[in-house]
Amino acid sequence: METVLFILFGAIAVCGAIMVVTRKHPMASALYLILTLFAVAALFVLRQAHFLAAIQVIIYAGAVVVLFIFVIMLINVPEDRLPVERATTMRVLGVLAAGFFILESAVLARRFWMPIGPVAEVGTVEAVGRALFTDYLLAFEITSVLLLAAVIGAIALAKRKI
Amino acid sequence: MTGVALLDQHLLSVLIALPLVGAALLLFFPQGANDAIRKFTLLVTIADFLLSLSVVARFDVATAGMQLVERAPWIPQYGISYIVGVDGISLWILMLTTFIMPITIASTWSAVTKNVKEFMVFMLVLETAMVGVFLATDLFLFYIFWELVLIPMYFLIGVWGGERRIYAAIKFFLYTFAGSVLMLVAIIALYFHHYAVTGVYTMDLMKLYELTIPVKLQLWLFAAFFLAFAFKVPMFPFHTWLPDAHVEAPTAGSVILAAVLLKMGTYGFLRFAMALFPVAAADWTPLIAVLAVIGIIYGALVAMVQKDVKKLVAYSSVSHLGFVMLGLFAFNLQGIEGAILQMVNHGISTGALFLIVGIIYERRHTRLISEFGGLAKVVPVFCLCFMIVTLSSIGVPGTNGFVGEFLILLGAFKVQKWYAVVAATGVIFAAVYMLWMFQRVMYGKITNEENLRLTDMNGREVAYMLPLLLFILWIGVYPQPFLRRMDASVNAFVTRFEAKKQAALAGSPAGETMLVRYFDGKK
Amino acid sequence: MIAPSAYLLLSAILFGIGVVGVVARKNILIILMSVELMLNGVNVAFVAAGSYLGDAAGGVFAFMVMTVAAAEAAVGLALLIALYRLKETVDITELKVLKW
Amino acid sequence: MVNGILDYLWLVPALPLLGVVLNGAIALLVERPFLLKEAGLPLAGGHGAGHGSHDDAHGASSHGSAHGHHETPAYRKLVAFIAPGVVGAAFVVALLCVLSLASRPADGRTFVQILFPWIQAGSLLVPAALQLDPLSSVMALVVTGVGFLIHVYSVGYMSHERAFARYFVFLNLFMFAMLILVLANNYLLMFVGWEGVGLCSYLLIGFWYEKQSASDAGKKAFVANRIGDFGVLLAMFLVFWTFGSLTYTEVFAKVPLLRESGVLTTGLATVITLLLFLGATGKSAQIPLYVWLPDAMEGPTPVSALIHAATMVTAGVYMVARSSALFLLAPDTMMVVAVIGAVTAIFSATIGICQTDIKRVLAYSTVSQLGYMFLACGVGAFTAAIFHLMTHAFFKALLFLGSGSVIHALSGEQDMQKMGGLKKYVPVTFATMFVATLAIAGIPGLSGFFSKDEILWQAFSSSHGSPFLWGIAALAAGITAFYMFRLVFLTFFGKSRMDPEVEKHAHESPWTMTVPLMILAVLSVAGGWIGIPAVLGGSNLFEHWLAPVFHPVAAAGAAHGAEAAVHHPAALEIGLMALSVAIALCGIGLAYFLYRVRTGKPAEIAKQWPTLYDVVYHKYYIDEFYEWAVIRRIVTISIGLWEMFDALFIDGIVNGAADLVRAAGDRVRRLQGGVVGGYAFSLLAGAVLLVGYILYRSVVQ
Repeated sequence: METVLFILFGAIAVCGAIMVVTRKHPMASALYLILTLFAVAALFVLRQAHFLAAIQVIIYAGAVVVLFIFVIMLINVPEDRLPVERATTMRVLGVLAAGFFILESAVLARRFWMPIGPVAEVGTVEAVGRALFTDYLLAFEITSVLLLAAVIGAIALAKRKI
Repeated sequence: MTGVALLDQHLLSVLIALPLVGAALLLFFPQGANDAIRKFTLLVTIADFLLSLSVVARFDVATAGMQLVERAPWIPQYGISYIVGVDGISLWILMLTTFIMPITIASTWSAVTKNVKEFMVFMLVLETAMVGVFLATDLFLFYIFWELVLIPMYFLIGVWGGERRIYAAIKFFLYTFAGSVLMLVAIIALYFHHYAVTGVYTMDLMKLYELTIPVKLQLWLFAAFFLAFAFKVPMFPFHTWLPDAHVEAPTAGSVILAAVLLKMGTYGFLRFAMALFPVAAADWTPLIAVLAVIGIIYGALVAMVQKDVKKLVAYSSVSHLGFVMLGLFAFNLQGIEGAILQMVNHGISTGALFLIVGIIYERRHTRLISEFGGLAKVVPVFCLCFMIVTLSSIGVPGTNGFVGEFLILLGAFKVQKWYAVVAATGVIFAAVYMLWMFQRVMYGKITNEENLRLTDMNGREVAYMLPLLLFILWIGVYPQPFLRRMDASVNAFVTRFEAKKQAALAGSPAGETMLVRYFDGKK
Repeated sequence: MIAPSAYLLLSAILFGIGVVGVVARKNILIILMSVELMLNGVNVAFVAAGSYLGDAAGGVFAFMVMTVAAAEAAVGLALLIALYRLKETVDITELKVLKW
Repeated sequence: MVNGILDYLWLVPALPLLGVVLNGAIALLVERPFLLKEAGLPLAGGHGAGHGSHDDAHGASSHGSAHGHHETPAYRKLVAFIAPGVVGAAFVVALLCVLSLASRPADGRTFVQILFPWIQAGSLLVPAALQLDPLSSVMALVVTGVGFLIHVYSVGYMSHERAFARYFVFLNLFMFAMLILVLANNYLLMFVGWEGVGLCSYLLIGFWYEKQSASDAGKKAFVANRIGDFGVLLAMFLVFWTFGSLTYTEVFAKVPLLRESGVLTTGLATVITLLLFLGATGKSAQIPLYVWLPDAMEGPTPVSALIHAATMVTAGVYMVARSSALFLLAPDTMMVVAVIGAVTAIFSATIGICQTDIKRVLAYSTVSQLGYMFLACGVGAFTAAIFHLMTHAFFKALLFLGSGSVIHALSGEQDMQKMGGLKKYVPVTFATMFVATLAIAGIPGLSGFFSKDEILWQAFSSSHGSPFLWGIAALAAGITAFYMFRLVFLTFFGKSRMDPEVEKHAHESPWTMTVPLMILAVLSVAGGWIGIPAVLGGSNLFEHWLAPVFHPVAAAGAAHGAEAAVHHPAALEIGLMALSVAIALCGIGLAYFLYRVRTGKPAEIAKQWPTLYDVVYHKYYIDEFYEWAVIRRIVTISIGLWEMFDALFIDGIVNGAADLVRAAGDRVRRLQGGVVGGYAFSLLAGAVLLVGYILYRSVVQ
């Protein structure tokens, strides 16, 4: 059962990702991105990381992608002014390199040995919360500063008059 | 501390610091007060010269080692200290430096009119650096002064220079800097070697002298020092920065460059490269002597066909410095004393030549030989000065140039006959190019209308030229006071050189220095 | 039971596709989305590894990555807006003021 | 005060030096502003530009010309008094010193006066010290004596010269240097004088520096001398490292010792002496370095007389004679010296035949006579060489001064083709010059006869000599007689070929010029009488005087040579003497025939052998050859070195290194093209490589 679900959601995630990078209009990309994010959230659930899956859906799909869509609609680039993609040497090389990278990673991934044991509950609210507020408290606090900086930065950048 | 005690105990430090203090005070002068700035600078340099006279007075002729030594810890955890001292090797070069400075300043009176304040500040900083180079006996301190010299000189050429001043300044800087960086590496290597052997970190030259360095290490370290100093001297084939720098530099810059900066190279050889690494020095002698001889002949030949007076003098410097190098690498008393004397001589006569060129350049704004001719008629005093300086540069007996060249060739002849023979032909070429230039500039009819309106040297120019002429004749006629003060130090140098060489050779496997073994085996 | 390497492989594929998007696309918006893809790929690896090894750090790091991704998206998009106002384009190859 | 007057020996060179200082002060402080004002040029300090008369004839050379008559300024009188005065005083002191020396026993006639230590470095100790011995006393007397006369003569000759004081500064400086040369007690101090006289020669040849040819000639003289000096310098190094000293007495004293110990091999002696002789060829204008002397005639005539006839050019002979102890150890060198001397004698004599410039004839004659002296040295007859040096100083100085007087009379004309019949205009000059011509031609009874014959005889009889050398020398003597009489006939006899304008002004010279001529004429006649050889019933005082200098060495080095000379019968000596006189008379006769009887003949001969005449007239094209083979070559090479090696090669490497760095930077900067995609790509490539590396490592493990 798990295997089937994994293959299903994995395939959805990969297909969605491929669609994200291949769509001409960013709006289409954004929608496919939501699909991928949902699929990944499902995979999280598969690994018993319910909390992360929830966050994935709420923050990613709910906030980030919505932000993307906002921006896409805000600047509203006309269809004919969208960049024309051409296959330059660097692009082709880049795709090849990425393919190679996947290949390498795949080989490497197969060589990793991990104990296949019972699923530990690491992605639950309790586990994440415990870890966050004990061992990783400092990192957590710094993250908050990062977010603050991002907020201020975003406002400062996007404001009309600085 | 009262002033007298300060002078009594820290004479050398005062010598080093005085120009720097002067430069600092100069900053408080208003921008336009050129005359006051000039006078003040002149005053400072003269004061420094007078102070340096008391070094001669307090110098003990019989002592071979460092005198008037001052030492103070500077960065003690790394064994770096402030140590200055003077001995028979550095005494006259120090005197040359302090002596030439007021003369140079006096020569800029009407030559430098833009940014006078900055110019004078650079000159004073330069003096501090130069005096420091010749007095420092701590390698780190020495290196700092060594590099400090570059900066004011770079600006002197780059700001107050001729048309291609930027090119010349950068060439000068990179050339010399390339060498000195290698030297820094070698200094650090030496420093760690000393630690490895004795367990003490020190940059004190006197302590490093006591080290017996393995032959292989000597060869590498000497190579690094060699490059640094050979660039500075400059030895053939590292000389091409010199003509450019000389031609583009303002008169004062050329004078300092020729009189003092080049001496830093030869002095460095004597004080550091040869003294620290005797086996390597002896090993490299054939190469260096050949380069020196090539430099002598090559410089003379190329000087002969120059069209620009300054360039001619610059190439003649290559030739003269070749003599100095040949004398140093004779490793005997005559050769080294001759070389030291010749360093001073070259400073005086080539410095004077550049001043002469400067005087005429100031009036005509050209240095092309073809622009002149027949000047003897309109500027007789100038002609007389030029003549004496020319003769000194040629090395006519009775002038300083002869004594130096004679001793050098005599010393070199003993150890390397054929080099001395070939080098002696340089004496002939010197006569050719100097006299030919003199003839084209001073003799003949006046063909250029502009030259008819030339004015002869004025009082100030005569005043700064006279001391130079005086020394040209003095050293030529009675060099004893100069030679006698070198005797003890040079003697000690030669003995220590031989002893250290043998010690190092004894303590290292055979075959590491092919050349020395080869030549010693032949004897 | 699914082998951990399957998750890692999936993570690599997602990451790789994201890289292709970053490298091969001209549209800045799509590039930014591709970056999100890459981050997701990494998250997959984190979560999988964390759960297989029984270490909560995997979850924490995935959480951190999400935070960073959110911040990045915010700042990146703000930049994009500022840029678009200035240049009237979302073509990344047109942004070559730095090219010398 | 055991030495008496000898303690004042230092005065001999010091007095001319005093003259230099005094005249120099006058030249600098009085004459310079005076001349500048006269030329309308601005003084120092810049009183604005002057617009004076700068017509060229005015400044170039005013000797003997009808130059505008300025009032004689007072300073000139002072100079005219000081300059000859100090030299005269030096002569008196020298004479007293020599007399005092003569009163000593023959083997004690060496007096050394150490003034101060000059150069001291390790084992090298060179004092500034003077040495008076028979040899240097002869030289000192000749130099100061003839020098004094020429100074007096100069006062008259240069009376129209504007730079009067400057001239005498140089002349006095020359006397100082020359006296240092002859009085020095070591090689190095001698070298000071040696180069010093060269310098003064340079200054005086180029005295009229506005004339291109004059300054060229000065430079040529200096450089040619320098080439010789190069030899002397190297010889000094060898002497010092062999003998450990440069002082004459010490060096010569060590000769036997080092000879025995094998340090001083014949080869070493040969090298040392050849190098010394190279110096001598430079200074004394011998083949191959003789070319400067004829050109040196560009200088004022008294200078030619003093420097380029009587004193400086004989310094080479003096030096060889001084080093006789070394020369006698090197038979090869002796042969070289003799052959060079003989060849130079005849070679330059032939050139003298065709010259038309009166001073150039005398110049080649000087070269030729110097050749004689070296021939004498080469055959070991150093006494004869010095003897000839002395008599030659008298008559050649006289000839030059006489020619100067002629030139003076003719307002600067030097071409003999524009003279003729001058006998009646300048009787004193003619008479004295005629005496000198007889002397140089070797007419019996006059000084030249004795000295020249001594040389001829030694060339024939000495162990180093040969009949062949004698033959060359005798032939040269004949040619000498020929061209000297040619000179006299062309100048003083026959019809006048003068420019009428010049003829109008032709006049005998003032007394300051004629009195020295007369004194020198007396010396030319009588100067040889102190060296009349035994075979003619004389006592040869001169040889006895110099014996302490030369005889010890002759005894040590070539004892058999001296003896061999004795074995020749007196009849042979007299016979050869007669033969040489006959040859000289033939020369005179030929000259009389060609230039008095058949005056058209010389031109005919020249036409008959145009090539030969051309070659001889152009001095065998030696100057041109040197110019082509040496000077051009060196200049071409130098330009090549500068432009190819310095500018292209070395600077090419230097600038090439700089360009390389710049080009590399140009390439590398493309990596940072500023295109974000590019950065992303390099990031990716890095990741690929990194992961690949990890993979590789894990595979390997």
